[in-house]
Amino acid sequence: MIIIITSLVITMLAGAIAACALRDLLSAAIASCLVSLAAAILFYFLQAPDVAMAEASIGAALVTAILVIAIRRTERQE
Amino acid sequence: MLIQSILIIAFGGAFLTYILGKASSALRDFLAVLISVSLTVLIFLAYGKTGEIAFASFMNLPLVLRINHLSWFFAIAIQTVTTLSVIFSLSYMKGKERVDFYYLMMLLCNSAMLGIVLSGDFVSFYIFWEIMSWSAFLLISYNRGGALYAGMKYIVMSIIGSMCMLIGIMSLYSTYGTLNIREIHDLISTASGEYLLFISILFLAAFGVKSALWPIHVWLPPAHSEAPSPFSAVLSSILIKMGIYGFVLILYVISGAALYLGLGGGSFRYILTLLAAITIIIPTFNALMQDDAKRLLAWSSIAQIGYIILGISIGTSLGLIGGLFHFFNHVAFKALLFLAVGAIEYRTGTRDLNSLGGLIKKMPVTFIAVLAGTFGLIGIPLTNGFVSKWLIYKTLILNNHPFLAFAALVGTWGTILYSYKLIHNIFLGQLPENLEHTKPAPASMKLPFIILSVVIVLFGILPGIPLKLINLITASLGFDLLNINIWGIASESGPLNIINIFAAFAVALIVVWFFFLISGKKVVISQDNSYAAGIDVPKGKYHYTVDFYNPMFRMIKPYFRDYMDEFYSQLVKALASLSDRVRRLYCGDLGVYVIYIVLFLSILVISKIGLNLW
Amino acid sequence: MRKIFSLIILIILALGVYICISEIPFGKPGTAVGNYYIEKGIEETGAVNIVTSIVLNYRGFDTLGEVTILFLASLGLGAILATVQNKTRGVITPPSLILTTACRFLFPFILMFGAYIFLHGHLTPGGGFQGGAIIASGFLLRYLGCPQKRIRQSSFVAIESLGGIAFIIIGLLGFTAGGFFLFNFLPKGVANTLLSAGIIPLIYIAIGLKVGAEMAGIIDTLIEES
Amino acid sequence: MVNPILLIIAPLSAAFIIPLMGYGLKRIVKFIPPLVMGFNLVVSLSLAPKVIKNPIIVFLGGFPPPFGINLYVGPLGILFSCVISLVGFIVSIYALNYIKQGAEQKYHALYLLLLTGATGIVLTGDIFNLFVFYEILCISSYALVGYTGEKAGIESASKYLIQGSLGSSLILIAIALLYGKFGTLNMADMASRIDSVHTMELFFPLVLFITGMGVESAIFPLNAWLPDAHSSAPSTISAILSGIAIKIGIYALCRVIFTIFGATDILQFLMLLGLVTLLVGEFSAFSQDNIKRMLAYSSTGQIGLIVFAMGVGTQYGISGGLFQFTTHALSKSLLFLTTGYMIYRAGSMKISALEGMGKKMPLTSVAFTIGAFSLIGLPPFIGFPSKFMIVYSVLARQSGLYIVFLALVLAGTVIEGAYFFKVIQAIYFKGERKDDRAKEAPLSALIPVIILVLLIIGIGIYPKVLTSILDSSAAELLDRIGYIKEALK
Repeated sequence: MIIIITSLVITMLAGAIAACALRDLLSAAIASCLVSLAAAILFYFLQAPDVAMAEASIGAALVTAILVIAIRRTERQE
Repeated sequence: MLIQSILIIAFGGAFLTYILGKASSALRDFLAVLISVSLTVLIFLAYGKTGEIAFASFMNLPLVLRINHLSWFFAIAIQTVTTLSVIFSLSYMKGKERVDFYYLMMLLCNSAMLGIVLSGDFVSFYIFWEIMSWSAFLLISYNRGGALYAGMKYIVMSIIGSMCMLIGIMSLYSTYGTLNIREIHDLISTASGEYLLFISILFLAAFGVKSALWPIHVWLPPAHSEAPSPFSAVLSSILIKMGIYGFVLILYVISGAALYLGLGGGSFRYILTLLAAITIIIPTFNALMQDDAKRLLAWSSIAQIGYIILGISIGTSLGLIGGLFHFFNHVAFKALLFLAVGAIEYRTGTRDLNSLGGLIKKMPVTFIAVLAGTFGLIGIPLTNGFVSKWLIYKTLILNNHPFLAFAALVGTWGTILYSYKLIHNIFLGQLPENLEHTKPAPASMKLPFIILSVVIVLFGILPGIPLKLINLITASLGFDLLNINIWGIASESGPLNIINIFAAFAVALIVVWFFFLISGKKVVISQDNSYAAGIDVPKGKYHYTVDFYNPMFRMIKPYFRDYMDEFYSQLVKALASLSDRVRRLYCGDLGVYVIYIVLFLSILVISKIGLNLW
Repeated sequence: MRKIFSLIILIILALGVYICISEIPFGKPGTAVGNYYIEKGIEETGAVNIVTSIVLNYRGFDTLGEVTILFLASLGLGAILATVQNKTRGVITPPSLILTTACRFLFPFILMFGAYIFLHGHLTPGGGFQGGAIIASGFLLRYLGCPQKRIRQSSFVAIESLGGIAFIIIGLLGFTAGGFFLFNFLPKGVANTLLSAGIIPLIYIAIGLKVGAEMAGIIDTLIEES
Repeated sequence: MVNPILLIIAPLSAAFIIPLMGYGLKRIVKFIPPLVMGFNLVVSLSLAPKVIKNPIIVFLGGFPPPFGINLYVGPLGILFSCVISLVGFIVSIYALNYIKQGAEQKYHALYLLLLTGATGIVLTGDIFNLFVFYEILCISSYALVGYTGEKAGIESASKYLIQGSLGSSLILIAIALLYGKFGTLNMADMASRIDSVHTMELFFPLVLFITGMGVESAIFPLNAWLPDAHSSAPSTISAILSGIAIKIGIYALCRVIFTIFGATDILQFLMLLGLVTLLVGEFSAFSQDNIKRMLAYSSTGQIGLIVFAMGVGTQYGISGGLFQFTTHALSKSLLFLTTGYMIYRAGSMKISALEGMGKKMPLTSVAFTIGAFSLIGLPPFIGFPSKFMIVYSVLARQSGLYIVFLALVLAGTVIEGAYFFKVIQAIYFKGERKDDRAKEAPLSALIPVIILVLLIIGIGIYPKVLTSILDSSAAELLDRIGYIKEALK
């Protein structure tokens, strides 16, 4: 259990750092999607299925989609 | 009831005038005069009354109006000058822009000043004080151009002063729980010396700014010279005297003479008299250097304020009488001079002393008025200025202040010089060509001249009339009653008998006249004779009023720069650059803004963890 | 320079936060209210899913606020984008047939799944927000798969508004019936059945539709503008 | 008795209804905000006398406080709600003709939601509920700042959004920490569990709260969003943002500091913070040539003054701070509203463009002057009694340090006076003496301006209308025990 949680947290951190560091905005958006996805899984393991569902559908899917659309309107590089 | 009606008429009348002005200008002029005159009458009726009425309450503090000899004395001076200025304005302001606004602010300022002297507690005092400040600001800025800068200077200094006063007032309130002047007077004897000094310094700053005490006088010269002339008269003769009223209030009404003299071990009085002496000397010589008639008069006002404060701050009965009487006289002759210069400006379109001259034949009544005014200003016997200056000198000598007396004397020499410059450059000498067709002042301007000239001479010959009242005032402030008769003061501490002087003067006059008679027939000497050795000179080119006193300027100029003004401008410049630098904190870069937030958070965190501040 | 500076500040802050947080005992949550909810929740609200009972009953007012925030987001986005006038549409490469067909095929199922989630919010994990989000992702899929097909913006707006109004009306009905805004005035029913928990399913329907419409509306506005 | 919940529900439901009216009823949409805010004003005023005697506690959903959400309608809340609905009402009348461009309906809906958020914050008794309404307030203001669609507006809106969300996230973390500690979200319940001892567990959330709410309430150095946002928003929104939104941040801050934490030991720090904010705001305003930016910076200064007064921490000081809040809400919205049409007529936000407005728009100019005088604190306008109270409360502490603070505050006032008088001179005494025909603002703009002027003068002359509610509001903030008792009754 602790291994799963730790690895998820590390994934989240890595995603977050990547989202900040990447200069390609599309990749950064995907990286932030990774954070949400890991968070959703984490929530599930922490016995919060309601939050996990919300996080998965909103954080991982919709927000990423909105970001991607926004990037398409502007420039892809930072 | 009378006091309330005075204030109601004053304030209501101001606004009514404004509203009426939108409909008809003749009606507005009529109403403005009517209100001023009726206020004068009402105030006259209130003579000798004493009383106190609570008329409203503000933040659980009763607002009190009170009338006594002191406030009556100031009120009548205020109202007379305003009335005369309003009458003067009738022709002066004709055809100018925003005349409704002008009258509104003039009357509002007047009402506020009446409110100041009639208020019996410090809240209403402060309220009226501020109304006076901003209405005067709007009028000073009225002439546009340089007036804007003058107005700015005035209002900023005046706000600084009133903030000091606010602290002082609130401190009194928090200490004594009341702001009624009478009650504070009863309570203040228990105060510690330091506290009293603290309060006094705050009030000194507040009233010093308004009365243009050196070194916080710098607003006055531009403000007086840039304001519309009738309002310059009001400014110089009464608005700045509100500071004098404040001084009397705080030094004698609140503290009382005994406390005042002991303030800071007597050093407070010492510093105040010293400041007053400086206020006499420096501005006098600054006045000498001015080429703008109104600016000259403005500097002279500061110097005269110095005399008044000197008289008041000595702390003896005679000094106080002298100071208050000089206040009254200064009201008369300074109003007269400003109005006269206003009339000249009205007729000739300029007040530059270098381009005027020879107007004696064109504007004789104005000349007589200016003559009376300058005589009063110098203190020539048989004018009221003589009496008050006499009293002040007498006080200084009696109380062993040789240096102060010397300062006052030097001030008087300077006064003679600049008064002569004023009268010569305007009325004597050569008439410039472009002024050939100057018309005399209109009747509505002459009326104030005549009234004020009469006042100057009348009270110069019969000083007992005002002195009696002033004596009552000083008596109500806890001094001994002096023995006053219609010709002067009969007491041994400062005998003054105008009859003697009158007699001496009359004898001298007869002697001079006699010699004048026997000295042969009148020779008319043309200007060319004395100036160009009889050769015809092209007119207008040799105007010898230009650079009057030039050799003397060269001598005193390096010493009589307005150092304080330069100091303040440097200060303002420094503040402006500081403010620009502060503004640059908001650089528009989002990254920096986020750093600010993070920085703030980390400072808060560190203050606990590292420094353990809270 | 600035980067170094901000790095230093961040390190200091991190250190400070670490010290602060290290003194806070984690993992021992105070459960003053939580225990009450667990004990009395089902009894008082009739919802088996405690989370739902908290979200919609105990703290229903918060939910109203949150719904409003979503509403605001879409409204604000619409307001800002409505005035920006640059409709330079990029060339859209038509998606492949397989994708289009799959999208069409999947779309109703996704909608149904979303509806299921918000209808069963009081019984199983999930609820209006989650259901709405899933519905919106269905719309997203549809927009990506069949970009030619559009739904009128105004219908989204209407559903949003109606959902919000429905929420408020239910609240006000509770006010008239029980004296409290958002009072659970309907019979609680038998726990673990679909028709239980009083107003909770009704509100969830409103929220589900509203959230779905809002999210889909946001995506629609963005795609419309791009 | 009217239920106070209506104060929140009425604008909220109106905001929900407005988008539905897009079809056919477009014309009447703009009349909804004045109507609703008028209703709110009447309700708040009618509640005020009752609330001063006894606060009204409203349970939502019928659950008693620690378990459900409650509204705590005390004097403080009702004071704020009165001011919010008053200013909201006045500004919405102004907006009838002023708002013409852009998505008009959406503007009105957003406007109502902003006021809903503000009212919700001041009435709620639950910290998380407060956060929710706080978000409503913030997000609607982000949207409204950028709603004109101009580039500057959108840029400043996004800056505001980023800084604001940073602040909100800090608040959320703080709430989470507190919830983790106490297991309750009710403010009264939380307050009753907080010991007077400050351990790190309480300190850290408090710091987060101060920082987070400081962003919205524009405390230096967290106020960098303010000048941009205020100057690029439409004038009605600037008026609301400056008059209400940032003050709500102060309310939230005070509620947290005074009621929840009872943290009297940071009051001196609060004073210092207010002082710095004041000086920085006034200094920045001093060197501005853009009138709206100048007003925005002056808002910062005024916020500093309010925070300073709150930091005095005595009953009288807090009353003074609340009075200053009222003053600033009225005066600053008056200033923004009057400059709104001046800028519209002049076509530029430069102060030099306003020259000669005294002739062209006499009434508006007079109103501007009155607003400025009131902010400086000149009698007989509303700014005077509030400044009076603040100065008195500081001096009543009888401490040398406080007198130095006070002197600095008043120095700030002098600077404020300097730049306001400069603008007044520009309006009246600068520019060509052309006899332009008076082109006054339309009636729908003049009516709100005149109402505000009357209020400013009326309360300035007779401040007693406010003192009772101010005093009981200050008492509510200071009396934690009473608050806890009333809320958990």
